[in-house]
Amino acid sequence: MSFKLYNYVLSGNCYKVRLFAGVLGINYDSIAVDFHPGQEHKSDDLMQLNPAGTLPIMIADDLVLTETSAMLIWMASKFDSDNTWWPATDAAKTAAIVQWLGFSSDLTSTIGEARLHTMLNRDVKIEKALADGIVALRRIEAQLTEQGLRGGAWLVGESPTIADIACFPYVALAPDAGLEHDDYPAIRNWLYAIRSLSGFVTMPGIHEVHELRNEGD
Amino acid sequence: MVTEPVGLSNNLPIKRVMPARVGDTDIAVWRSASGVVSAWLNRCPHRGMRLSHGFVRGESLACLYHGWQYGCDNKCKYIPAHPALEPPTTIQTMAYTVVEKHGVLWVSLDGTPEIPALFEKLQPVRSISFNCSNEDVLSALAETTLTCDDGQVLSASDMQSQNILILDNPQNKPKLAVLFQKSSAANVTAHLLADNSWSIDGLIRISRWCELVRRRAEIKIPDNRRNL
Amino acid sequence: MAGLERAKEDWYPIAIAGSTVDGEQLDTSLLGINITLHGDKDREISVTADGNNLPVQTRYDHVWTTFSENPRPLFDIPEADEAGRVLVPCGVVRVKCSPLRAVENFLDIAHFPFVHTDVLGAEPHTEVEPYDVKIDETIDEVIATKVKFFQPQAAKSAGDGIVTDYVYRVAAPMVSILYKTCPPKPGSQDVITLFVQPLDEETCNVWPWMALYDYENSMADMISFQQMIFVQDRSILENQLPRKLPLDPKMEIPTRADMTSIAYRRWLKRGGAIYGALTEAV
Amino acid sequence: MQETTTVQLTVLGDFRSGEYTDWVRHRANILDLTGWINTRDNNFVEIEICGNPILVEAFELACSIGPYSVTVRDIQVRTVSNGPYSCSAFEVR
Repeated sequence: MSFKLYNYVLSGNCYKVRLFAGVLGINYDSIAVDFHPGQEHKSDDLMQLNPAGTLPIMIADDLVLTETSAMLIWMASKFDSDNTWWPATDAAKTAAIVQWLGFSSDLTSTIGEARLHTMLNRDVKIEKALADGIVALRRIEAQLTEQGLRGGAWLVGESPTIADIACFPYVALAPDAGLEHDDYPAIRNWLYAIRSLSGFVTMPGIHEVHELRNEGD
Repeated sequence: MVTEPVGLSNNLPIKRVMPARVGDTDIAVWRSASGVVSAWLNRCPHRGMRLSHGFVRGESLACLYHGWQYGCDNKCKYIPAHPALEPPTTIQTMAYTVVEKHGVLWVSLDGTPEIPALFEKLQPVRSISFNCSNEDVLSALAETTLTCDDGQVLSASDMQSQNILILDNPQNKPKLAVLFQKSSAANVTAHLLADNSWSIDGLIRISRWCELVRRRAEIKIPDNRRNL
Repeated sequence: MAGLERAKEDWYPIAIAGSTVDGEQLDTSLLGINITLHGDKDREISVTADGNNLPVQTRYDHVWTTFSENPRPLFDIPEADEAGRVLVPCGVVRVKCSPLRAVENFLDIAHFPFVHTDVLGAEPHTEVEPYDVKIDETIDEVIATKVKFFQPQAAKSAGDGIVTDYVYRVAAPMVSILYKTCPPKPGSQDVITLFVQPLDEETCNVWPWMALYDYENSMADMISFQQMIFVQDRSILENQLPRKLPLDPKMEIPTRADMTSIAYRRWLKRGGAIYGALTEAV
Repeated sequence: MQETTTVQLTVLGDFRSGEYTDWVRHRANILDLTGWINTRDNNFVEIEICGNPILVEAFELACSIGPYSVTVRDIQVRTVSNGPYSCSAFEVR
């Protein structure tokens, strides 16, 4: 197996890794963690492994990775032989990608937090999380609009990168928190483009692309 | 009933469905594999699921919940739970008139579309939604200017109607057209079209100007009135 | 409010047993009324509404309360006490829909291929074969039997696809119990329930709970599986119009595949259990 | 050509609100079924319904609940024939 993932099915951050593994076509060991209701990520065993008490945790080679951006870079560097998802030798592109990797943590702290409240009853300052979530969605919408005017469909450059993988989950899951996609046409088209990628995997709240299955016709 | 612009054509590719609103009415707009556009009440007649969450299979839109399929004639074509059944033509969605013109999707709830005949050779730029009133957007527009590629400065003038704003040369060749889709007192969407004088950088400038207008428009309303 | 008095006669889940610590207070809502759960010494729990104590009991790994001094008895799940079963409380999921819609969806199998794709169903296996539904007057429950559906991965413990047999019970307006083929123990049935806490008529907390024969998977695996399934349903439930459950299906088109749904609505109507329901056609 | 069935329904309940007949006719029209309804009194309705068996079942299901103002206590179903039917619409008798 290529790596080991401490995983929670409803976590958008864990889903980044599951999704990228699907797209790259790589297998991994998944260990389910009872984040809710059991708070197992705060258990002694997992706190020993990851003192930050967060999920996911990736055991990759001799590394213990706890930040999803690091995981995505590691996976791309190791398994993407074409170097398109993380074009390491292209200074401008990698810099732009890292900007969006940073922004993806804003999505977690806004939409992700609002979703924990709205879906799993967690104690969160919901008004602020929702207001900041709208700001974040508008920023992605503006970027994708500009990319569309340039003729592109992705956050950076002409092909999908780990920036798209990192930002996709919490943008796609925004309706879980009550933030619908109705006002964001560029986001809707981008979500569809990612969902249509070969190897795409779903998570609860993000449905199968039934358009691409034809058995029912 | 006025005909509302609900979106830009290029934001609804073939085999896709999108949500839209005309006044209080929740609508699903979709485009079949062959390009036919339909606009329906956003509710599956079977069990009330929003059809905008559905998926297009060829010339039918399927509901995500139980997969019931409806064709471009609004009639039910297939019920997966009863695959042998040929559904009666009496099972159908609630359909509205939708017209595609000037690169814009227009929906009329009462069947008589009235589309302004002003625009020719305009290209879609973007749609943008505001959490404030139409008046707030108009007054923010009046405070801002936009510079064209040739250096000409556009400012809000020449209101054509409540729902359309033309910037520069209102008679026949606008450089920029702003179509307003009014959803509620606290929510309005603008669809922008530009003529072919704009470069890609110019179109991006228009997009950023929209953001500027929105910041100005939304700052006019106190936080406690803001519709989040 | 229509149906409120009737709804106050039932027991509702508000927490997982043992989840509160000494002195901890947890504010929640039940039937639109603010209530507070107090975790006290030795994990003894009390629940108050407006300063008054409400009846409390702990059963099926959950804390239950009611507004009635003389409530209807809590339903019975005899399997809960069978030796060898793993009891799995799955936590809470909040949904912006009528509590009755959450139960109705749980009784539905025709959506499996589209909402639980490749897990509980998959095209082209979409046909719903005839099954039996009755309202059992003696125990005042809705029972659906002989329900069969092809499932690619019926449970966490299932390998390849199998035809799964289902029996459904609606034991209270906001409680549904499902008995299904148990892959690792032929002849026995897994018990999967949906306990619904009505926050108000259009919002609910759903507490899935299971009693399984599964010795291979970890607790986290089993919880993950059930949370995956229910959260797949959540986005459907939040997008059904109207948000309350219509008892008059004039604007809907039920077919044989919706028999359990219609029996459930008839039973709610007959019993006056209309909290969360819409009584006029829409 | 899809198969056709004709069944008679005897519906017992409380129909005093008078809304059942229109409701049933509306349902027959949605499902493209023919036949008739005869309200004998406030507690007893007879319906004959003809069409595709799956749609006839859907019709029975809808009739078993009816509009909210109506209480359906029992519904008995009797197959009359499995062949073509002469009625071309749904009538109120």
